[in-house]
Amino acid sequence: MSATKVVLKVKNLRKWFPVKGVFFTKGFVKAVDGVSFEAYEETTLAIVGESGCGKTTLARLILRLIEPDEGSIIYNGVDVMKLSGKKLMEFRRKTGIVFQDPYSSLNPRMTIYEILKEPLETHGMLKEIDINEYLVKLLEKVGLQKEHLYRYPHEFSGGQRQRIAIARALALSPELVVLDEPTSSLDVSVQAQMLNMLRDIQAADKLTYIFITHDLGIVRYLAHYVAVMYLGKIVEYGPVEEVFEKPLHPYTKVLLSAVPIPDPSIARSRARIKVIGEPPSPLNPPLGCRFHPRCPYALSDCSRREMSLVEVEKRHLVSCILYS
Amino acid sequence: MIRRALTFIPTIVGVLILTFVISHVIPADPARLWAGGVKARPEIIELMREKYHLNLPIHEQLVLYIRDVFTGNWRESPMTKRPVLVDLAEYFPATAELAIVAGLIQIALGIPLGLLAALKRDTPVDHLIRVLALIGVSAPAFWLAIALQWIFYYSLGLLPATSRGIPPSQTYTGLYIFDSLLTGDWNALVINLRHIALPSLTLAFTGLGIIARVVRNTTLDVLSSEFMDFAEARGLSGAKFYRHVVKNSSIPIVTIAGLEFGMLLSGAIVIETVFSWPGIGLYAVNAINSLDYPAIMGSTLLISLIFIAVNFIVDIAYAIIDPRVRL
Amino acid sequence: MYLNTLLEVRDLRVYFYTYAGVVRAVDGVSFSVRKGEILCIVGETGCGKSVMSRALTRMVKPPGRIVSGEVLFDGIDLLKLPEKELKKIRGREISYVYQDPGSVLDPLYTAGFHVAETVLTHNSSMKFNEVWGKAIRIFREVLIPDPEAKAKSYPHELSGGMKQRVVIATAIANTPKLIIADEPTTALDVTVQAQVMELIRSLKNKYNSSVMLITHNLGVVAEVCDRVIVMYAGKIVEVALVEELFTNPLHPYTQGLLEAVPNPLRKVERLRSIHGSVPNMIDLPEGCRFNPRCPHKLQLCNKEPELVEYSKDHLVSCWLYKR
Amino acid sequence: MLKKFNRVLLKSNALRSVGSIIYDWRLAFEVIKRSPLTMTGLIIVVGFIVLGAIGPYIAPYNPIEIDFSSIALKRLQPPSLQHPFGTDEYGRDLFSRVLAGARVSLMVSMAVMSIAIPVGLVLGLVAGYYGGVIDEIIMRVTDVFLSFPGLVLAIAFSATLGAGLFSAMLALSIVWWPSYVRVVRAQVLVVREQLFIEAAKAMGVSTRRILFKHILPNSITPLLVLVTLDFGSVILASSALSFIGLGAQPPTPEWGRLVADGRKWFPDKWWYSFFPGLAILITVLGFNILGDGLRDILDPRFRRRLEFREVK
Repeated sequence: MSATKVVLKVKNLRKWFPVKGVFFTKGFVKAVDGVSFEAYEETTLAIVGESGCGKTTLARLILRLIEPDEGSIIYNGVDVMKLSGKKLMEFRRKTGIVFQDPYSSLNPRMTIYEILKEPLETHGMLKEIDINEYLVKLLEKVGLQKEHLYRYPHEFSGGQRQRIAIARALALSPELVVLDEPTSSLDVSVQAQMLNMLRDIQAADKLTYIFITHDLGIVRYLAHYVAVMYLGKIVEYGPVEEVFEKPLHPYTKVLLSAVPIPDPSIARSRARIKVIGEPPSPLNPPLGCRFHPRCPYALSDCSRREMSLVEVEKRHLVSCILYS
Repeated sequence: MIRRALTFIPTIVGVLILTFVISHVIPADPARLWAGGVKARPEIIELMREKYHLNLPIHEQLVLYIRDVFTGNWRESPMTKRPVLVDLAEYFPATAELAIVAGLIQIALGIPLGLLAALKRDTPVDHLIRVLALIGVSAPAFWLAIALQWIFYYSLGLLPATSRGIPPSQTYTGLYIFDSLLTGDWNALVINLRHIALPSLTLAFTGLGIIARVVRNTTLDVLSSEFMDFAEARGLSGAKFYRHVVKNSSIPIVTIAGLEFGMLLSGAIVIETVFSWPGIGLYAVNAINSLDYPAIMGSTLLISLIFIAVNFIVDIAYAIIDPRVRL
Repeated sequence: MYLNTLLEVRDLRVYFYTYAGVVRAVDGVSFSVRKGEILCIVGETGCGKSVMSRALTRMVKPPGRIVSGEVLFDGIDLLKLPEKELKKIRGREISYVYQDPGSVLDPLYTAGFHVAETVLTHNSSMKFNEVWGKAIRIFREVLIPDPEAKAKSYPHELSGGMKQRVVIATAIANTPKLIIADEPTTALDVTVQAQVMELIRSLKNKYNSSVMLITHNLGVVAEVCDRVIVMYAGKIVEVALVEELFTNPLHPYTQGLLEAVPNPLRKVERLRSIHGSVPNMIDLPEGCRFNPRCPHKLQLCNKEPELVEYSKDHLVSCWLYKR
Repeated sequence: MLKKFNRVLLKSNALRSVGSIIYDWRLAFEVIKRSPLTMTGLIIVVGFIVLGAIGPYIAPYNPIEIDFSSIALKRLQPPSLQHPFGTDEYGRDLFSRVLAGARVSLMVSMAVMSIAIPVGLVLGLVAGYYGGVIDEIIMRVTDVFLSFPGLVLAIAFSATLGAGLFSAMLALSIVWWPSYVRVVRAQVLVVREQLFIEAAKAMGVSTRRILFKHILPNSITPLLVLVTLDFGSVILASSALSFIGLGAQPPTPEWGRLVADGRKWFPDKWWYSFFPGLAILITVLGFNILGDGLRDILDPRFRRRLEFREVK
């Protein structure tokens, strides 16, 4: 990994959603609860975890689509939380996002032309470019053609819609793109096309990706760094090869051993770490280490002490009592 | 459940404020209106001001109004020269009886028709029920009332066209049919049933279609749901299978029933005038024609309080059926 | 028919008649399920695998119609059986597990009621409290903690994994000969997915049932299956034992599929993807349905290939292997 | 039949394609054409609007003026070729009066809608999009209005405002807006959660543009059904007001009023009440049939079938 420049630095980010009762707030969903990490230039950081672990909330926090309760987001040395007006627009121009569901991420009342034109219009870039030529190039980049410009989203298949969403995210030539499960609603064969395309675009445009997913296979294929989330916290962070070859946190180990492997010779011979129960609700997460009720290696102290991320090896951090 | 009831308090307060606003703020000078309009003598207007506290600032009037509503002082009706609440107590049972009978007819006919339409989906039976339903909601009730009078009274002479029948030898609730049953006064029962037949049928017909449509659509939705698919996959049949359909479709039906009751109350106002049915509707319409504002507002308030109460009951019923809803 | 064959499907066709045209969702599918095996049906969305599984007990609703075929179960053709007899087979001899446990349980009835009801339907002589006791025993069997309390819970009070265990409990309630599991773990998290798959496998062994597992996840196929059927656009393109399929895939579609899945335990330089997308089911390509996307397309491919035996237990439908 | 197809089509995932509205109006019209019932509704509605526009001009007799010279001769005549709906007690041609009545009804419902829709749209948009305290206040007030059966509240308002067409319009408008707030808000809540809104935010699109370019166009489709049905309901309600003596006053040829006037001569002169009432029934039925048909077309299950087209 040659690139070492930190593009994005997230420190102690917290977002709790209040749950309303009839009269009072009943409690909080601790969606993101003290998350810190770094993303490096021209690399892909994967954020991986099961449903309800807060990864999607995190994606929105990074781009300031929702306001955090606490913490800071430093983008290229600038605190995003302090931005407003023109500076915030500048940040918006340099970032893009692609969502999971290609069916609801495109306004059904707008043609592809209008959808792709909107970001350019918003940032007053129409004067600088020949819009038609620009959009055709943009479409070609994501594997679509000119004649698709004047159609409506419902005329496209899921995979094609996702290409349009990617084109929209790339329209302003951003530096950082957040990809929130962009392939999880697609079929395997289409997913592979999409992953390859994303990788090629990253190389060509020198992009930094933050890739939210629950699919460990995709992480291994596409990412350079990975952050493993469990119930609103990052339990392990590090270079992908290292984390997958030598997982440190029990949860990472459990996850890797539970994931089905598309190869019968490996699938049936490997040792399995059994885990009990299901991820508890983020509404009332367990005290101490949040994984301890399910952890096969739990110690008595785990329910009392909440661990923070500790650097065990270079850029490989883990939050577990076993490594403190 | 108590908490649920408490959430209705702001609504009731709002309803009181709204009726207050209608009766006190909108007419240029209510005192003059109540004193007899343009030609009223100044001293009477003054007297009216005094009597209805119109000389006080508006917020104090509101407080007094709300206090009065709760203490049972619903003002006096210039038309009948009696307290409005006394009048309403006299007229209300007739309306309640009419609405209840109409509601029962709607349920007794609407649910089977809806089920029939659902089971015979896209057949002529279904289309016929759909068209009947549409005619029901589209027909002006007062016109329908006149048409029924024409057919059953003037042409066929089968049923009486106006008034309410007779009270049985002993009245307990003021609902004549119910009281006749209680006292075993069969003669009165027959007379009362004959009298209520036309108004209640007219009233029922207007909402019948809506009930049938809701039943049809919810039944179809439940039938196409995944859990019914799974019920089939488990081999369920007959009563075991339809138990799921019935219970699940009852949820939207209960919800619509509350709204439907409001429509029955509205409809009653218009229909009572055609059938000279001595209920709140007739009372209110007479009040309108003699510009009797306390009576108009009293009737409005009573009807809306009943409507709120019915919706509260619907909420409870809903929670009983559906375990996902907490009271 | 093999001696150990439980179910044999011959030339099954299920078409949907729509305004847009006829959707040939399942178009001439023949295969058999053997006793005690886990048979996987794998394919992408819309390949007809779900429709096919429901057609086995005639659970296809209009505008879908079973056009032709035979489904021989214990020598009886289910497609010709009167509805009344068929109802006795559904849920008793052949039971289903559906994909989304959140929507297959009736929200207004308790978890235990679903199981009890399924038992009672097929054993009308039993009393309700007997059945309830049995339901709790089955709950224990599918490893639901605190079964007495959970049986009295409503579906919305249970987690996704718990709900799927309840669904599995209804499926095994009458010790069926065949369990058809349609994407049983797709809606679940990875860690829970592994638990549920493990449960299905152990139950199958215990009751010596057969399992027909429908999935799009090749990982799941590799983990649990004995034999695999690959479907594409309403047709079977390949049938093989699981090791054979992964080591020696014959059909270009199977080959493409296997190389398109990223493996979390092995770094690959570049995924191979199949270009294009799944065809429109109303307007299918002529001949082999895969031919517009196939890297090895031949002249012959405009004619429809048959599913033929390539080696023992390995069938393929492709002109490349024409003898 | 269409619905049935759809339901199952949905189950086969290949055909899955989710949108939230009809985008292609030609397609919608194609569907209306396939359903004879909906087409009938459309024809009645269009006919009613045309009559409302030109009714008074094509009426064979003056609908309002009384010809005092021939009252005795012409009054209360049964339907004939000359007077298809008969005449009233002043000798006026009832056919002409009913024709002219179309304009009154059209005016009332247009007036009510032109107040209720904008108010409902604005408040619903604001309440749904911003949420929080603003939403709470708007919805509480809306709830209060909805705690009265609609017609009852309209009668109360109308009675205090004094009888007359204008006060009836005002009263009905006051009663009608809350349901629009509800519907718009509910739809905005759905649309607000759609990812394309979030995508727009991420690009820095202004709130105003999000509201008017993204949320509004996607929120008004369900309103279309409601407006169609409500056009009929307003006609029904205003005729009821007129019938009980509020609303339109003589000599305005309002249908409900005509029925009430005719009642004085009932049952002998049956035509007097019959034809105006029939006019109400047919008009309202037209709107209801059309609205019902539109609802079917906009039904998600139905919609998806329409959308099934793949781009090659």
